[in-house]
Amino acid sequence: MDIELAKEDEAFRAEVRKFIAENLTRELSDKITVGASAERSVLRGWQKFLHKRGWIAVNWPTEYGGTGWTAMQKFIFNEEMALANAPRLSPFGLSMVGPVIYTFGNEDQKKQHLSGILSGDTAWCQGYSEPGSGSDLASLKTKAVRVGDDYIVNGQKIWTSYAHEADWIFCLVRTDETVKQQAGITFLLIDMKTPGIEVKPIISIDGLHHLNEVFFTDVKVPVTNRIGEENKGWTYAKFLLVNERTGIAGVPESKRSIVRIKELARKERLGDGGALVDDPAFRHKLSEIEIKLMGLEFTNLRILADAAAGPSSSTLKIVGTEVQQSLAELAVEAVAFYAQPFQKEQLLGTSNESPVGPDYGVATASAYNFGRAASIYGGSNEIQRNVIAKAVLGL
Amino acid sequence: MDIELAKEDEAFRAEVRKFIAENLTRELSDKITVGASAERSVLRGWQKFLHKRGWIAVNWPTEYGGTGWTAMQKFIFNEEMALANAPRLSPFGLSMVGPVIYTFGNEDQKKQHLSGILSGDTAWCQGYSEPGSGSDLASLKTKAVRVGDDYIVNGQKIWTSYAHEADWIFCLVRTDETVKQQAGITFLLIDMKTPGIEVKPIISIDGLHHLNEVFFTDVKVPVTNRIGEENKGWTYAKFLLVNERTGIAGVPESKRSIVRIKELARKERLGDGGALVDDPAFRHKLSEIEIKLMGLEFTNLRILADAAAGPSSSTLKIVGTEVQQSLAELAVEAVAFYAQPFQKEQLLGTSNESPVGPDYGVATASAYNFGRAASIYGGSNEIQRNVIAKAVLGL
Amino acid sequence: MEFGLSEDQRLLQDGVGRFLEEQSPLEKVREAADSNDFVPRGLWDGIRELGVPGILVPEDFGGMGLGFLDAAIINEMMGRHVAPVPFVGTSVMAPIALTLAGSEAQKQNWLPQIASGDAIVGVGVTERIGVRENAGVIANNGKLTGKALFVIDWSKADVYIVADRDNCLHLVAPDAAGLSSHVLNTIDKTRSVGELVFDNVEAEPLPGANVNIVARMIDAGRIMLAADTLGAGQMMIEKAVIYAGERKQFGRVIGSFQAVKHLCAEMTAALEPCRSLVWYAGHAMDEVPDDASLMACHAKSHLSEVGRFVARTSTEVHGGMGFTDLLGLHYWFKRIGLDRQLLGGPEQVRLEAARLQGWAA
Amino acid sequence: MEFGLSEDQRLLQDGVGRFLEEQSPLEKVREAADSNDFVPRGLWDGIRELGVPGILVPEDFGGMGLGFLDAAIINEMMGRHVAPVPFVGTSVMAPIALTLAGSEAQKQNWLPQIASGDAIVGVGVTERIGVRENAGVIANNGKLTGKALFVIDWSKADVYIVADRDNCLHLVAPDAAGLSSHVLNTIDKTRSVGELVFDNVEAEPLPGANVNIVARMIDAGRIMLAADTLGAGQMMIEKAVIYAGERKQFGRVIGSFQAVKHLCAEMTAALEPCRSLVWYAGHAMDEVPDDASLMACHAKSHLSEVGRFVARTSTEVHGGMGFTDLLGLHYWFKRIGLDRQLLGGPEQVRLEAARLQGWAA
Repeated sequence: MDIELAKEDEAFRAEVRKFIAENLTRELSDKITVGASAERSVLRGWQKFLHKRGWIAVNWPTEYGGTGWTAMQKFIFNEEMALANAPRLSPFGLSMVGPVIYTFGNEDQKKQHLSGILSGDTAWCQGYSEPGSGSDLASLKTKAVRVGDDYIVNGQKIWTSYAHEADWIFCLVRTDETVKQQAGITFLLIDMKTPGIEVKPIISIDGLHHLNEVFFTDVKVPVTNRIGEENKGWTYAKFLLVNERTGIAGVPESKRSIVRIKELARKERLGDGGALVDDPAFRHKLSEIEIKLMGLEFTNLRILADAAAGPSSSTLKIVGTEVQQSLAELAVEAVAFYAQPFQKEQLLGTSNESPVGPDYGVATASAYNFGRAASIYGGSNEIQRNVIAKAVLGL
Repeated sequence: MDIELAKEDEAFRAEVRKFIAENLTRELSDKITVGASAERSVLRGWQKFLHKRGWIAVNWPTEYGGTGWTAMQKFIFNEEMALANAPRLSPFGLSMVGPVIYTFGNEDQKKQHLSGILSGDTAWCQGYSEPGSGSDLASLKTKAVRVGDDYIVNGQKIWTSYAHEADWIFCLVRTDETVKQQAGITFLLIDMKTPGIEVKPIISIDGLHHLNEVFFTDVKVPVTNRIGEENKGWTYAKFLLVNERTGIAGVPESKRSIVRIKELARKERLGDGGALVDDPAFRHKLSEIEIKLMGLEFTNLRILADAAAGPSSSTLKIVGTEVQQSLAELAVEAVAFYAQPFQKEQLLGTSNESPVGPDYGVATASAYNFGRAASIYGGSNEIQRNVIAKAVLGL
Repeated sequence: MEFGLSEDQRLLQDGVGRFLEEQSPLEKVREAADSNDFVPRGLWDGIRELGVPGILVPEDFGGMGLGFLDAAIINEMMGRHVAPVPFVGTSVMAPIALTLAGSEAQKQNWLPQIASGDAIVGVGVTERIGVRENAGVIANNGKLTGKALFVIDWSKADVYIVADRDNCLHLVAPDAAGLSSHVLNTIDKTRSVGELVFDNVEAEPLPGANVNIVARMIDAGRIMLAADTLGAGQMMIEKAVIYAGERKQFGRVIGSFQAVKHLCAEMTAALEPCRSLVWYAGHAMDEVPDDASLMACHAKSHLSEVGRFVARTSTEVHGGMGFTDLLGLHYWFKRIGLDRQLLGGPEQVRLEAARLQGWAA
Repeated sequence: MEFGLSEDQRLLQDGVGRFLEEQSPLEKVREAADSNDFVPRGLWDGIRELGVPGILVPEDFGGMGLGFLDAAIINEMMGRHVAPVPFVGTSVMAPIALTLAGSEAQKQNWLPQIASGDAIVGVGVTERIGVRENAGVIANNGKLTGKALFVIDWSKADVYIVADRDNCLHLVAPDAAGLSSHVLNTIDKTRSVGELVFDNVEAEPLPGANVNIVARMIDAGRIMLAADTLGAGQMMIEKAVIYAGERKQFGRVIGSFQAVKHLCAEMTAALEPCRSLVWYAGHAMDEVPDDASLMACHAKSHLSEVGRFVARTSTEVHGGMGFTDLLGLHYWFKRIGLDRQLLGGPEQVRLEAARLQGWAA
């Protein structure tokens, strides 16, 4: 083990910090600090900066416009970005469908899609879950029937984050109903402007519109938009899911939360006038979570060193989301009363009035509430326990 | 709701206290205070006192020598006994088989057994579990074949507490292998002196001998020792199990533990010299458990008022054993270092030397260790959750 | 001793429960929540007819003259149906203040109006629990200055009862000069909370007020919030069980998976013993005064924790649907969330309990 | 940066693990435990051959001169196999004391004997963590008086190293006049702990001793105990999985029930990230001195909690069998229990961590 950063890594860290100092506006990082969602257009602006610098596709191979960074550089970059409160870029193109396209797509598909994903000009969304197919994803029913050079798609997707702002959707569809579920699925790329697609909002527990239902009625999708082979979609889908779960552990984001909660606990006063951070019970809880997160972080570093020796992505997903949810809970405890006001405009960053209570309280309860979804999405933690029991323990 | 004790109940409480003051020797209650097991003979001595006073069979109807007490009197009696550190009498005769005998047994059986149970002259043990039949009790295989006026019993029981000191065992045996499991079980009373019975000790996690295996080889049991009908044993067995679970909640014993832990937390010093009871984190834990126990106690009172409206015995068992286990855990935390010495003689009360560390530390770790069994026995808490899901929630 | 509800109490609770089930289904709750209507006309009229607003008002003043246990079991039903109507401020805390501290004239004026449901009373005592930087109310020559936050039953209040720094209580008219009043939208859209800013505002003191009366109002409020969580939690369990029995994955209802079964069983085992705790706390308010404050703290903090566990677990069982506005489960989730924080979060309440037990300074 | 074990480290750990698996099966552990033999001849000879006792002894003194991470991964194997041999005192804490505080002559005398396994060293520093009523050691004119409790590797010690009240360290011969020495039987019968009572006992001071060196001994010991728990916990998970795959109830192996599957998965998810934490703590002892004390506290307290969870859960999965001496699972359960309390329970250690972070006085 050698946890000293190499000289060149130190230099790289300095370079990242410099970039952040020069490009990340206070306005943007402040929004992230209070936990408010930055507007879509602002996010895209930030993506442009990164894209210009060539720092957009951290994990992609250089031949497709990736950074070509070492594992350590990726780690440093993600950490610095999180600690500086840089906005988190939409994962659907960069982390999800992009790697599927350059790994399993053909040359035309790479040409057509990768540059738009990198530049942020094309926004993607994910058409996986269906009303009847959540945990049991492979039972999906949205049907694609081949007619000449097209598939005709009919069915419905649900929980589609930001479908209302997306240009394209990557979709799992059923192309064979006669075989084992997993063997009849195809992976399609569909232009959201295609006639027959209807997007209906789902308002979520935080009162905001992130999620959607997407309906497909006789939607014509050229066969050339198919990834890989017909009926082999489940292979590509699983490849993507494992990537998703590892990302969901969200170590850098949780580190940022810890910093934020500590700041907040220095400001918040207890009934007796002392600072919250001096309350042993609070400190104990914070410390336990911090240690757990430390274990998770070191574990990520261990995987960088030797992926084979690391634990399953399911373990990372469970522990990562547990940490996230405990931090959200602790933030609510810390802000106490002031976690309760629901200030939608402040939350959306569309108001200039100062919020009721401290500004760091604004998004706390919404983050807690919506954050309960972390143990559901990307495969619920119950499903992850099934995966560990089966794949890791052989039960 | 009226939680004032009636005048006659107050008088009854005074009467119980007087009895305890006059009969419960310091030697005996001290042993219970440190958590040491009192010797069997001492326990029987105590039972004699109670028996003489007519206070032995709290829950039995008067016609069989029971107290005929109101629910409130029973509650008062149990509470006073626990708080005074009175030994807990063996439940196998008084709480388990006794009620089965007077409810389902015939007149001869009542005559033969009830008085010995009451006087403590006959010690009983429970032959339910088998090596292959724990949670799945109904799969038991110990076989009884009818030959003339006898059953010939072959098989093995396990986890039989105090079989090595018992005069009789009540046993579930299989009398029909051709029907649904539950429909082929018979409930037998077996004299432990019958030839063919062998008892082998099981040393448990606390290093002591409470448990046994009991082997039956061609053991001849008169048909007259059968409770009720052949193949109807499961009905009597379930009747007994529900009684057992309710008792397992152990509210009076947990109240005594709380008193003990509070005393102990006033004596124990923290690193900085303050009393443990002043540590907010410790206090918080203790308080949470105390509130949970309070809820359980009130719930028991509610069941006294209206059994039909109360929660299931499974809920009581789960919550009761959770409380017991948290208290055992907290006691270990409180005694810290001094929970670790294993002092068998002090534990058995057979030594006159003073223990290493405070005397209240002696049984702490053993109690914690053996106490982990609480979530296993009487139907594991996992099985209780199944029962709640099915019987209460209809899942 | 009889630890249970009387026949009358059962009838009362069932009656209120049935009424709310019929008259306050999810669509009505949603309608009220979306329009910020915390005293929806039809629903409130029905509540009045049942006599609920006067549950604690002495019979001499037109109320039912019942006890805190009765109020708690009603509040349980309010939580169960996330009823968007005033209760804790108007029907529980205000009658305590008026009955114990009010002049005869004040009683004569307000108690009958409360009992009949003609008057909504907003109650501002939050600063007596924990003062925040710039909040708190000061009385000077009978005029109030300062800020009262998290005023309960704020919306459409006909009068406010506000505690000042010295534990005096004041009646304040909503249109008093110098008073500015703001809605405080919280995550829970079924109950009204607001903020009052006083700039030398004329107020009418309740002559008998003192620290014990304010404490009693807070104790009672806490028990009601605990009861609210009890009811809301019970409903969340039932909803989880129903959903688990309907939702299919892997070709079976998810309620047939042991993981889901056990989540439901754990919720049941956690919540069921809370019922007796809340009952006893309510009962103690009337009959065991020595226990009342401590039991109020215990009920509040324990129900906060158990409520949070149930809210989360039920949501987990509902999967993605639990997070949608569509299913509306979030109304219960958030109601439990606000119950937790109003009149002191569990951390604060535990500290008070430790003080009451002589464990903390 | 390379966060992982080197090839050499893997070979070392595998070697020790394989040796213990073969040479220290449950029957041997039981034999040693039943006879209170904490340095069983055959096993100790093998450990010596592997060079384990000298893991931290500098090469100049005949040791392997390796680091704390190496020691930790060995201790993990000791925990995994509940090995009844000295390690934490003799092979970790004593070499620190001698190397950092010993005179040249003391080093020359003791370090080679430790490295070869010829000397067992009992270490008594418990009173430096938390003083109990009548414990603690005072040095007066080079003579020791008082009591040292929970002396690690007490059995068959050839010498004791004891810290006094002023953080001086002393070598004490087991047969010194005025010394009385008692075994302290603990719940864990695989490790030796004892009590020393000093009545004006001749002792030989380590000249360079100071508070920092004592602290370093404690830090290292804590990391080792955390590693011990890691190994023991890992084994308890594996045993639970095996048992769940064999034990049948209701006509199926219990590992096919989701409730049991999930218990096993939860143990795995809880323990797996601990591995990196322990590694880093061991590494920090050598390479990141600023982090070392805090990481030792973190590793100790976190592994105590996770270890307890795993010990309980594995026992729960084993049902009644988990409580029997027959299956022997209790050796691991108790080993984790003693790890928790030696050198400071998690409550104590968390308090120290808070102080190190400037959070507590």
